[in-house]
Amino acid sequence: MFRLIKIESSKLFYKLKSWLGPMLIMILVLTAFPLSIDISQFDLEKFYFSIIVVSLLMTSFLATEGMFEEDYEDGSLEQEYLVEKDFYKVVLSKIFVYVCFIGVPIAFIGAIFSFANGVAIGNFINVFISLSLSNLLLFNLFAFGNALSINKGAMLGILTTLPLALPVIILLGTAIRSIQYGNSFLEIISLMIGMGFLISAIMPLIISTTLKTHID
Amino acid sequence: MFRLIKIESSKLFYKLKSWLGPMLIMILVLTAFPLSIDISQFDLEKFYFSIIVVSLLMTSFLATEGMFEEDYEDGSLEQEYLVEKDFYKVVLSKIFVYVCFIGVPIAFIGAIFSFANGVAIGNFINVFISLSLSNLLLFNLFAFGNALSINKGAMLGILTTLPLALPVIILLGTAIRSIQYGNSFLEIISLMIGMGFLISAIMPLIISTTLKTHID
Amino acid sequence: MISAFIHKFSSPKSFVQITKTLYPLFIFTGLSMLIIGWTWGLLFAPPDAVQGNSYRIIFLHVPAVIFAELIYFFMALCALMHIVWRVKLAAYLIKSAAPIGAMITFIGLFSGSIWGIPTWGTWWQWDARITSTLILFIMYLGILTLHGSFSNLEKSDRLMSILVVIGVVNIPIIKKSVDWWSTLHQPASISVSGGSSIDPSMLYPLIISIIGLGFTLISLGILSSRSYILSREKNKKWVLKHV
Amino acid sequence: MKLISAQNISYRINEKMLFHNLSLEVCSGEGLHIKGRNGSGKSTLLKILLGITSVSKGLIEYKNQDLKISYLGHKNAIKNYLTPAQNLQLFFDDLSLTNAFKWLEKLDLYQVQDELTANLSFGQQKKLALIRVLAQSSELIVLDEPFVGLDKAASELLNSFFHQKLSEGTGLILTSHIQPSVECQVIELDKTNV
Amino acid sequence: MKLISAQNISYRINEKMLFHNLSLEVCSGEGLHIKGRNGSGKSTLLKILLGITSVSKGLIEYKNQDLKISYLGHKNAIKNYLTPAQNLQLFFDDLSLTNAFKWLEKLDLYQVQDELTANLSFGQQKKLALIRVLAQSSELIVLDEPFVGLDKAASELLNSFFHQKLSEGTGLILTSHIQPSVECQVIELDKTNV
Ligand code: HEM
Ligand SMILES: Nc1ncnc2c1ncn2[C@@H]1O[C@H](COP(=O)(O)OP(=O)(O)OP(=O)(O)O)[C@@H](O)[C@H]1O
Ligand SMILES: Nc1ncnc2c1ncn2[C@@H]1O[C@H](COP(=O)(O)OP(=O)(O)OP(=O)(O)O)[C@@H](O)[C@H]1O
Ligand SMILES: [Mg+2]
Ligand SMILES: [Mg+2]
Repeated sequence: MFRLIKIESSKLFYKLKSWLGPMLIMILVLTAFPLSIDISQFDLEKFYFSIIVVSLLMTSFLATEGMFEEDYEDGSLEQEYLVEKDFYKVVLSKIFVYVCFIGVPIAFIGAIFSFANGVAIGNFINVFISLSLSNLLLFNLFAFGNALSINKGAMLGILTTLPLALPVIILLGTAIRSIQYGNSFLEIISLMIGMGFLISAIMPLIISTTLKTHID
Repeated sequence: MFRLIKIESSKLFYKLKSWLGPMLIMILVLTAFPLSIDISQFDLEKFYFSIIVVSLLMTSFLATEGMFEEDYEDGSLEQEYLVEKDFYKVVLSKIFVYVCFIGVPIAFIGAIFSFANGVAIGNFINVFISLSLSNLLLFNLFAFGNALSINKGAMLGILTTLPLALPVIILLGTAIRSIQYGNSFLEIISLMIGMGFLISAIMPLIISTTLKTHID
Repeated sequence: MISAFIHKFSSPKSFVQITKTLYPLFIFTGLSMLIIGWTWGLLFAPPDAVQGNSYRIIFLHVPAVIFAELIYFFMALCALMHIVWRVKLAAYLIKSAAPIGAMITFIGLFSGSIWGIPTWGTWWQWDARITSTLILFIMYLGILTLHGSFSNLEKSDRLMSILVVIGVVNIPIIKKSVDWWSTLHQPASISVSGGSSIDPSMLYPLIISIIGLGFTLISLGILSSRSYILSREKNKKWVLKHV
Repeated sequence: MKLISAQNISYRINEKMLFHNLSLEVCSGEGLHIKGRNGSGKSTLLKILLGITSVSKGLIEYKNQDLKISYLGHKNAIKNYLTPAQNLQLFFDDLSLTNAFKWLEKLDLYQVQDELTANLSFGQQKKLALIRVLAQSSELIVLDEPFVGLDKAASELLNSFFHQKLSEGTGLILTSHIQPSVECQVIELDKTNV
Repeated sequence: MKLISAQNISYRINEKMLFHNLSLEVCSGEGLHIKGRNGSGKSTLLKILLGITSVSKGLIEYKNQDLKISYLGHKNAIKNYLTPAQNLQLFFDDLSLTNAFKWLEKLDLYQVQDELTANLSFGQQKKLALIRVLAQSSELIVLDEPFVGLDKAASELLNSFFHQKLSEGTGLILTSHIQPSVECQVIELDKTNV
């Protein structure tokens, strides 16, 4: 497991495009938004969060693009299978690395920006945590989509996993509103943590079955 | 030229993921946005457009991902060079096809959604045109970024082209505000058309030089 | 042990034989109950106090959306069977149930939209239940298109099952969305545990049409799965004998 | 000692039968050369023997469950945005890394070890990929057309590697349109076709 | 008739000299076989002759500016998300398409023409890529290791294709670690190395 995490993180590290791209685009969007519309500070406060939500959704989609594709195409996946006899750990560590090195930084950028724009409702930690958790959920989901449509012709991964992102978005929206109005945040965050655990345990299983089917 | 357009469009057609993905994510975001926040209809009207702008930015980034990479990696680029002795036409037709089959539909989706949500400021055609034009600009820009960082390690493409997207966004923002308040729309749209022509002529030249350098 | 049992009773061959005898019974029950339920509901049930006659679309809308979910649920069960025990028949059933599910979901969406015009004043709202029903519809479409993108049929059977299982999270969302978010849509008006908030004169025809639609859909499913099985197993000896 | 054996295996893809009732057996110190036309199912057979692809019918048995197999298929399984040295660091743990670097030298890749792998020549990339097999200690070596793109020196090196491994008691299964210089059992896949 | 000639070309990449003062000449009906170790610069030389890569020093001359060259490198330049038939439609215009399909049949790919190319075997993919060269009428054929992965039948077909083309007056330049059966001038790249 440690070996896999090391491998995955060094692969990711050298693919600057994969991790820097999503972060840069997150920054760009959060910068561009106030520029693109002519609004007073008061209004911005109210809506900045939904922009963050939307950017989160897109950057996590972007970040997971080609997550398994490369390993599938160059044959590394088969090699890993021979060593591990299973993809569960491979998938788990890959998602872990991606969430740690892309997902969490993006959430951090989101939180920072919201504060820099004076949208300092609730406290920083709460915002950061809920963004990170929804990134965890989204990464798992989109990783599955990517695994499904490992070959270029297949759209089905996107077609079917994108809609499933809606509940996550709705949840995040609720969490943010609860931060905003200060009610039942703990409840929602524990729901998200629960879902996070559940999905992080189950999704890799499903993804690994999918990958196995693909190399079969 | 016609041959190239035919080739590019049939390649794109079979890569469902590349063209359906951006559209679906556009739809998803525009759907998710009203769900993710708890807003009254009045406020939505004011902000829906900026969501459209942001989604436009991201989907065009997504759509141009790997635009030239595939052809470079599988050797098609070299073959095209042997036939054409130059990449100008290749690049031009590729961008044309991408704008027509991804950019314009996305703009259309954006326009439709803004109207379906009752954000019917100005008329449909104006909104659609300004969205399409900014997509044209963005696609050219991001295509350049993609050509620059054709090999995975390179971040340079993103670093240099993402900031260039900001002016486009600001321009689009101005266009939309002018639609909204009914002033000087023609002026801005003709500015955009002018820029569109200029960029569509010059960018492919720059991109083809970049590609030539890569296969050298 | 279990898997041996399952495999014995899930051979495509015995499925085709058993359903052949059951089919007339199902189609007869289904159609006759549908006719009874709909004529009762549309012609004889009293008009609603608030909505007048427009409420009568309930006899189409509610059965349709209920089966939109149930069919998906059924597919998810099949998918589990296929993943765990590699039951081939299960994959065939999913494949042939999907178009029916898509159709009935579409009817549900469509009838709901039509109903929305007089009652909500709009045919579409991005509210949670409606959106999640739309997602269900998209899932059906995704499952339908799946076979197109893989040339290896067994592979795509397995991927399809995985996909179906994942999508099942959508079902509780549809079901519970009216409770979780305050929305336009009606909360549950029929409940098994009693305390239905609907008048018996409307409830009975509704229940009859629900059951009727159920049997009709089952017989449709039998038809489509039989032809699908025959086409997939066309090189087997028993099929040649059968045809 | 039997390392791997297959009994009456068949493989069908959609309705196409690739091979039917094939049986084979590889003992330690023995080589097996799988021959056949393009598309006759050699690579598929290898993947079946490795347990990656599952057979339609038949049985595969291994000496024991965790038989150490090293494999290289048509795909190189190297990352071309890394350098050869970095690639080796991905493949190997610290123990076998020194051995791997020795092979890098033997295969004449030492002076390009810090180049991007994408810039290496076709044969150099193949050689790099082969190190994964060459520098690993395993009981069974499975190779899919290992000679493709190699020059004379490298082919000879590979052949002598086979000799040595076979004499050490390692099993060897390979497919190739080029005859290896070691003695092997031969299976012709076309013959078993229906 | 001279199709292509190179005079005293040198190629240096970073500070590494790949070849130095190399001269060659291919006339119509003549073959040229470029040999050399892995990484000696064969593929690079081909790309230089094609005009894709530019030389550091020296001069390349063509019979005329629009000499028709067909080329296949190490990379197949096929789209693996399309079927073979669709790939051919991309390569060829309607006129030469029938000829291309004839080659599809000759190369035993006819029954897989509607499979996804990604599912084809390594050799089948190579054969499909070769059709690009085989079915095109050109004055000069440039091939980089065309025999890689091909079975006996396909290699023989390719060799007889070379024979025929040479007798028709087409020029041929190829690199290969496998000896083609046609008579060729030979250039050894290692010798010219410094
Ligand atoms: C496109 C619009 C609509 C969609 C997608 C939709 C969807 C659904 C769904 C998914 C159910 C779930 C039934 C269940 O399993 O509990 C349902 C039930 C129901 N719908 Fe709709 N609906 C729509 C519009 C409407 C409208 C306009 C009305 C009437 C004002 C309506 C009235 C009802 C009623 C009365 C039920 C039964 C509730 C129950 O007993 O649980 N629907 N609908
Ligand atoms: N999904 C699929 N659908 C149909 N046929 C398939 C599929 N996948 C593989 N095949 C066929 O199965 C065969 C697999 O061949 P395989 O790769 O094992 O050949 P090979 O003997 O290794 O050939 P080569 O010498 O070219 O490497 C090919 O004929 C291919 O067309
Ligand atoms: N960007 C680069 N930086 C440094 N060296 C490079 C670069 N690009 C190519 N090379 C070197 O130039 C040589 C190019 O070899 P080329 O591909 O022409 O070899 P080849 O003779 O075709 O070998 P093979 O038989 O393996 O195909 C290699 O040694 C490679 O390491
Ligand atoms: Mg093979
Ligand atoms: Mg070469």
